[in-house]
Amino acid sequence: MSKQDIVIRIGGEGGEGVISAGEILSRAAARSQFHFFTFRTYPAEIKGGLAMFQLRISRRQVLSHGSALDVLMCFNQEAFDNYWKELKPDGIVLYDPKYFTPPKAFKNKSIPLELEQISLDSSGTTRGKNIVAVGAIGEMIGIPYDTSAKLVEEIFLRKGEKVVLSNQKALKGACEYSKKAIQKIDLGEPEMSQDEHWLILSGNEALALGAISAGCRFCTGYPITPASSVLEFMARELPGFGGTVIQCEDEISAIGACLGASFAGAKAMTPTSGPGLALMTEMLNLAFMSETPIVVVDVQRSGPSTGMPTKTEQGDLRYALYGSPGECPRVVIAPASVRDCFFEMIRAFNIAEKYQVAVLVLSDQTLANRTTTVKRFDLNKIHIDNRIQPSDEDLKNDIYARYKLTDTGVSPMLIPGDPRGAFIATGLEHDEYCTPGYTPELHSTMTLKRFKKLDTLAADLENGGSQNGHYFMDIPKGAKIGIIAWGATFGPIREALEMAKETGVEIAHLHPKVLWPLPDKQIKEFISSVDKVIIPEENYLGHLSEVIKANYDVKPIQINKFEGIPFTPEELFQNIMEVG
Amino acid sequence: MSKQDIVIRIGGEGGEGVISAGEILSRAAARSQFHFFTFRTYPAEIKGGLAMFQLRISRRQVLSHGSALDVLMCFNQEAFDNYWKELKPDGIVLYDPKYFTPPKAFKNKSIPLELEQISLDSSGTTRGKNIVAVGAIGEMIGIPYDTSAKLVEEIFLRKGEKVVLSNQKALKGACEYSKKAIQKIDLGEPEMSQDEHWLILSGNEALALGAISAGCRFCTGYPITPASSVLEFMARELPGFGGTVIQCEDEISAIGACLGASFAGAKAMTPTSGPGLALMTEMLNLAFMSETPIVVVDVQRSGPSTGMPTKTEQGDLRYALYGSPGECPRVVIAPASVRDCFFEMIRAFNIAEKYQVAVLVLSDQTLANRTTTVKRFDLNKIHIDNRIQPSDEDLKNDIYARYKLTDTGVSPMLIPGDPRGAFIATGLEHDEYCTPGYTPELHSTMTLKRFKKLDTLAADLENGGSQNGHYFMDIPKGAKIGIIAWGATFGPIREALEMAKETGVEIAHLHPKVLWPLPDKQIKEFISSVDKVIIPEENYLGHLSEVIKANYDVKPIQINKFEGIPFTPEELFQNIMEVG
Amino acid sequence: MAEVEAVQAEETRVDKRKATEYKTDLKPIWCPGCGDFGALTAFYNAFAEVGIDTKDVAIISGIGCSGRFGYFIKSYGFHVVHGRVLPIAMGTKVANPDLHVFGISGDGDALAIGGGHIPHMARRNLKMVYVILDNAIYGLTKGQASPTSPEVMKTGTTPTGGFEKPLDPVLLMLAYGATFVARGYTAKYKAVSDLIVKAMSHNGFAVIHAISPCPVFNKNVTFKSVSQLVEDIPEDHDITDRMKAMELALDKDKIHLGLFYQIEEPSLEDKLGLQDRYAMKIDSTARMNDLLERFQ
Amino acid sequence: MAEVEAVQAEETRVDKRKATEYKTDLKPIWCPGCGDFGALTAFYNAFAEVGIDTKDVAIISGIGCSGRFGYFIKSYGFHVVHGRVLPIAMGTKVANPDLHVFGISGDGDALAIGGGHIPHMARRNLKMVYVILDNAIYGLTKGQASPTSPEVMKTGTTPTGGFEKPLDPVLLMLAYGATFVARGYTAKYKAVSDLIVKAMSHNGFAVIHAISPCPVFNKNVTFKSVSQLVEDIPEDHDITDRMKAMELALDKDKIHLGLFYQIEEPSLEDKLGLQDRYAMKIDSTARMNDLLERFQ
Ligand SMILES: Cc1ncc(C[n+]2csc(CCOP(=O)(O)OP(=O)(O)O)c2C)c(N)n1
Ligand SMILES: Cc1ncc(C[n+]2csc(CCOP(=O)(O)OP(=O)(O)O)c2C)c(N)n1
Ligand code: SF4
Ligand code: SF4
Ligand SMILES: [Mg+2]
Ligand SMILES: [Mg+2]
Repeated sequence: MSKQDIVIRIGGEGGEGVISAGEILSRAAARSQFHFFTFRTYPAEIKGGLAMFQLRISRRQVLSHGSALDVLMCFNQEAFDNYWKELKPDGIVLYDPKYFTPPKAFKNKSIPLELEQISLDSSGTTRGKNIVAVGAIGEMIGIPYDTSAKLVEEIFLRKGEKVVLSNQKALKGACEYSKKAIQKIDLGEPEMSQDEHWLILSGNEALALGAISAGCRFCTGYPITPASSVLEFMARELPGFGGTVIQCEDEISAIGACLGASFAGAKAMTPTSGPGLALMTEMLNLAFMSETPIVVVDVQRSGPSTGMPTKTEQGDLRYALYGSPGECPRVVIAPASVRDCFFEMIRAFNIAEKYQVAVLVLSDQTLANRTTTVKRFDLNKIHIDNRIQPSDEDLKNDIYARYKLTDTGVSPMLIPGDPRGAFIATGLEHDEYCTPGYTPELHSTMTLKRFKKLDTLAADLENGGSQNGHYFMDIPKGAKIGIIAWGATFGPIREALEMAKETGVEIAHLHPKVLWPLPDKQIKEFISSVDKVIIPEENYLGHLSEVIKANYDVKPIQINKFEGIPFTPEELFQNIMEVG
Repeated sequence: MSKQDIVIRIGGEGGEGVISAGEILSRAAARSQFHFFTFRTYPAEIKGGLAMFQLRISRRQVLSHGSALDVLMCFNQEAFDNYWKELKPDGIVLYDPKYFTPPKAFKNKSIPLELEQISLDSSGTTRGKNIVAVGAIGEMIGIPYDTSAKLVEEIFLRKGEKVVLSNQKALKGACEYSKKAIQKIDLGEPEMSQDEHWLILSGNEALALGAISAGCRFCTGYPITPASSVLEFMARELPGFGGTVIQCEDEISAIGACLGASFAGAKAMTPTSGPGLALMTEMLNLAFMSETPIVVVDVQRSGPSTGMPTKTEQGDLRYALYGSPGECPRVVIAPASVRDCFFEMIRAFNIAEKYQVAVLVLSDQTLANRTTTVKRFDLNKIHIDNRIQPSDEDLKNDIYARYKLTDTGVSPMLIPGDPRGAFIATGLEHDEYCTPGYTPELHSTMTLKRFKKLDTLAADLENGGSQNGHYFMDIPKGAKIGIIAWGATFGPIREALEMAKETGVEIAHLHPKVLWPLPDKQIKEFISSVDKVIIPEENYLGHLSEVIKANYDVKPIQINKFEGIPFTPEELFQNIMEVG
Repeated sequence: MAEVEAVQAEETRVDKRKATEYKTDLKPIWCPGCGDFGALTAFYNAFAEVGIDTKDVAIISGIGCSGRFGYFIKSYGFHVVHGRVLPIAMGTKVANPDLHVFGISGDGDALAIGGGHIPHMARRNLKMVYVILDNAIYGLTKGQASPTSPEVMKTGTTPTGGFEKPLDPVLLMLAYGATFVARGYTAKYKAVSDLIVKAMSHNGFAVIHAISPCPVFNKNVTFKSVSQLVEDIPEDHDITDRMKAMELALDKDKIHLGLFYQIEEPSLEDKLGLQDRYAMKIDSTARMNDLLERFQ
Repeated sequence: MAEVEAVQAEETRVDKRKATEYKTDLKPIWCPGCGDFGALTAFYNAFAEVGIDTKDVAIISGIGCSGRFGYFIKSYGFHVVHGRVLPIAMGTKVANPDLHVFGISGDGDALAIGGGHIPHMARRNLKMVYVILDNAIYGLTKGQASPTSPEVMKTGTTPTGGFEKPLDPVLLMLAYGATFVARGYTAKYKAVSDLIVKAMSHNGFAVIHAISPCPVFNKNVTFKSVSQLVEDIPEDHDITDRMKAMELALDKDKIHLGLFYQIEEPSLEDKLGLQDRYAMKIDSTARMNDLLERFQ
């Protein structure tokens, strides 16, 4: 059988090796010149509960975790019960007859794969159960045994030679069995050349790497799913770059410490998720009022309140844009892909530092945890902005105007320790020299100054002041329908539009990455070039829809999914064709 | 001279008796069958700095503090320097020559009033300085000496007979002097009948009285300007009604305690302002998710961050409507007058309890501190809603569905201690029986349930389910321009539209008091009946404008004032005529 | 000796109801071997011994593995947000003083994000029982350092070991002026149960620091390591001696178990006169009319 | 005796700079007679004695009358939001360890809304000086009860007297494990100045609880009432004896002034190796390229 790509899902009890099987399989695939894209859900409980790892593999680069399943590997009955409905008509089930066998009435092809038995037979222990899954599926899609065996060696080496060998034996056994029992699927020839460099990254890893590359040297946080792994990554790696990471007593302290560090001259960030972000509200206001640069990463999860910590949602956009008592805009950026996570973090720091504002980066649970192949970043091409410091001219007469009124709204910012002056940053209304003041004139002057910075930023973005596109826009000829969307729905949308194209329908697509300030010119152009605008979002209310309606003359059609799981391309395609 | 109304401003050093003079004068006026309306600004510093009390007095009910000044009483030079520009062409200045004398070039009529000297001459001490101001101005506008003298007695009685007498002497001296030196102003005959009952209330007092009347029996808070006086009022009065008030360690604790109390069956509220509200963000989400009724009062002040604590701003509306990570609407109510503060608090509790939601009540610094004459409330006409409790039917089979799916979205709510059942309120996603659950179906079902309540509320409001109007609407014949506005700008707008009417221009006015859910039908009707919509707001961004644009097909013209002080009717009139 | 007595007490103890009566149908979702099971058993037993009515119990629990507690006990409850057990418990109890209110927090919930509330609850001396289930780790978020983690411990956020001295909850409670301060160990759930029973009859804020190891994420603080360090508080300890209690808490060699400190002081309910206040028959409308007079 | 010595010390003390050099042009906005004036003078004097360069000072202050501190001292500063002095001070110091970082809070700022941060700062032992200006009232919001208000005190929010026991900041700091704990009284500003000087040379988290009466809103805790209760810590007090320090703090009859406790422990900077870390010459691009290898 030959296919463009293949969607494999492994399901079973959390802790049974489902996730590790998926991870090994995906790395083996990448080393065999496949592209891949993963999607996983963790059980919400501490131990146990259903865990699932989905892996889409192709020779081309894939942008989503796919729609229906080609292969469903069930470690147990629960996995089958929950997932069989998502199989393609020609999708197959692999199952371990020791644990369960699909019912007679089940029509799809089902192939027994005795995970424990094969492991036992070939390696003398049942512990290689998940490796058997790796071997059998790998063989089926053409991952060479040697590649997987090498990987197994790397992974298990720290557990000793014996464990490596035993696992390799299980792998071998699985390959042999697969050859006999499971039909191969031909995915075609590699497009990825051997000497291209591809990274395997999750969204959270890319965010952290981006932050470090942007010059972030101070990171604090309070653990929270699904953002903890950013903090943990930084804790491992930042000290090596001369930076510091501290787990704080709560999120208020975490963002406070970042403001302090930024005041002292460091580039600082804190990763969190909804409940933690809620606690940062007052400090985000202080950042704006005191004009202290800071980057806050919000890995969105399903809310409100504690909600569903391990599920996804695009539910924090309204908060990001408007969530502050008093008038205090935030710059909001939403990466659309794992690759974006890296580059948008750099943009976030550049903007924060250059305009002395708080930047909120909105990722989400799926983007955070998915892994995919990403072309290796060329670090030499990265442009870094730093905050402007006062010139000696600015400091003559021995008075330094920290909040100097300028054409751009941005005032030169001295760094404590600099002998040329001193100042007191403040959250009170103040004049250019930091002195608190409450006259009508002063408040309106300073309000205008603070908002001026946002205008300057919008203009700079417009004029290409930033290294790479702050939006994605594609208006194919003849497109009557246009999609506007944000964040991690990018991939599924691109693939849904491919499907539409295959049925002969061209659809335009605008995907702002900087969500505030919005790419005003492009949105106007986009809206006027299509008849209908559709805004699909993974939330109930339609946050982006609301923003677009408030700012532009259009009545978008909303497609909303609020189930805690992401859109599939197929489902989006169906929905778009229906409403479009 | 005869006038419809008169605007008097007293200015001087904070602590010098400026505020107390104004307060005594206004009470004396009310007892003399005058209506009045006050406006005050406090110095931002702890002691000292410029304080100002403005008093508008009339025989008719007045809705704002007025525009230009008829009388400016200066206790010192600073008051003159800051305020003389606001005098009417025929406005007069009263000044104490001991402290300063207006410059020769100053054209308005200036009358010396030797505050300290008159006090000394008539009472033997200079301490009656502020009473002299009361007497002189009172005489000028026709407040009988006896009325003021009686009031002085009541106020100073607890300081002893001697103090009363001495102050009455100062008062007498001032009246005598005024008769000779200051021209009387005739404000016409009383419209207020002797047996009508009028209260003198500030917005914060009315809020507290409304809360108690609504059945609030638990109130917590953390002091913050300009909301502290609500908490302090409750601390004094609530115990007498069998309720409890606790000052908490912070605003998180304050709102948390309210949620606990509400869970336990009490009607609970917490008053705060911007910085405190920011800290309540996470708990507001918990209220929504766990469906726990609560009322939060936000007395808005000028932000962002610590900003200008003693100044006003309509700057928290965006936060109130959208300020929550995750999808978690809040019901938002903004009283438009002191009288509204009372009735809208009752509405707030009724809605909170009936729909089991968080209700945010947005007042502001001017509304909080202004005092005015308010027709006495008829307590017998107040309608109170309580939360629905499960019937025995609901509890049969020994299982109680706390989050039961119903047509209205509202589920009967058992009160802990009730022997008929038990439940665990939760901030996690859950099924009808409170059990945590994370399936796509469950999350979408429960999301719809929670939002359903808002729809039910909107429909109930529409159908007059509430006792008094949740909006004010006036569409005079021939009106081409319509004003939509919210909160404390109501009075100045009404008076500005009076002015417009006098010039022959009829202008429509819609003033929703419940801001979420919006009065949908009325807004549509209003928009379609005028050519132009103008939205004046005391903020920079135009919060209501944004909401209206996002939800309706109209492009309002914005009038924004962001100076920390409220609109005057005159200024609004000018602005409206300009843009209209 | 002490042990023999405990066993005897156990035997002579008359449980007013069956422990199983307090079990809900929900199976605890904790990992096998989790220390929190012991705490749960202790609660069932304590409730049975007191014979408390489920309707009179309100359990306020925070976020964490420990925070799931409420779902497994038949009672009223509120599963709140991270770190806010105490404010919500306060509101619950003040609004309805007839309830027996229990707060359950993890070490992170109580001492990190929630740490600011404890001193104030201690000052108020509200009658309630607060149990801190201390596994010296963040369990639910899969293993980061907590305020009670040993300084050297390597965790997700301290990959090369920590750099903050641990806090001792018992010492803190004593400094805050809590009127009932005890420590238990969930492996010894009978003793924990006894402490809960005692705490329930205390007229004020009763805190039980319950060591409750997490075998999954904490490899430093384990049942084995803790068992070697615990020791019952000497029988002759004067529980009204605050300095002595602090000394025991500061003991570097041993983890003392039992009741460190208990004194009688008026509870918040007493101080506010809540029982009288709520018993008052008030004609609110008449009273409000009187109040309005003052504004005329 | 002690006093004589103090005077002598005063006389022989050589100030490296003039106190007035640290004054800004802004006139303090405090009420006449406010205790905070004494604290300000103490700071000017301490800075002069140490001869510190204004550029090396960062003053992080909270919201309250006391929070205005920073505007009156020539230095870098951050006037932050209510209760968050310590987190922001931590960030400032860690990011720039060369700065001398001072935190200034009122009693409400420190112990009510900000109370959750203190134990953790103590655990970290970051080198900084934290001064709590305690007037036992909320000054800026015009007179509500604070965590240190005497229980009986009538305030705006406790019209018939309070119902919460006051906290003792010194006892708390000792329980938290702070490595330098002192108490001053701003009426005795010279002693406060000496404590500041000492605190500045302490390698860790140094806390000074400074009693600083508010003559306007606090009629219970006044210069008069405090002056009658204060007493210097006995000279023979062993400042490394934590139990003894706690005993002094718990003394009901006297308010002890001076250094209660000081021990040497590695500071956060030491533990994180910050000086070394920041001194490293790192080729970030090369290092990032290495790191990326791991993801191939
Ligand atoms: C405001 C907020 N921040 C962070 C989290 C994520 N979170 C959930 S549980 C937890 C800590 C768990 O540790 P602990 O309180 O010790 O409980 P345990 O799981 O160990 O019983 C954290 C940080 C959250 N739910 N809310
Ligand atoms: C989040 C928040 N809540 C409340 C306030 C209002 N507020 C300003 S100062 C203050 C307390 C002042 O007391 P304290 O900290 O003791 O300082 P003092 O004025 O007595 O020096 C409060 C509650 C605020 N600014 N921010
Ligand atoms: S992770 Fe640890 S604390 Fe949580 S349930 Fe498992 S064993 Fe218990
Ligand atoms: S109110 Fe009190 S603390 Fe504040 S400045 Fe005045 S005297 Fe000082
Ligand atoms: Mg824990
Ligand atoms: Mg204070």
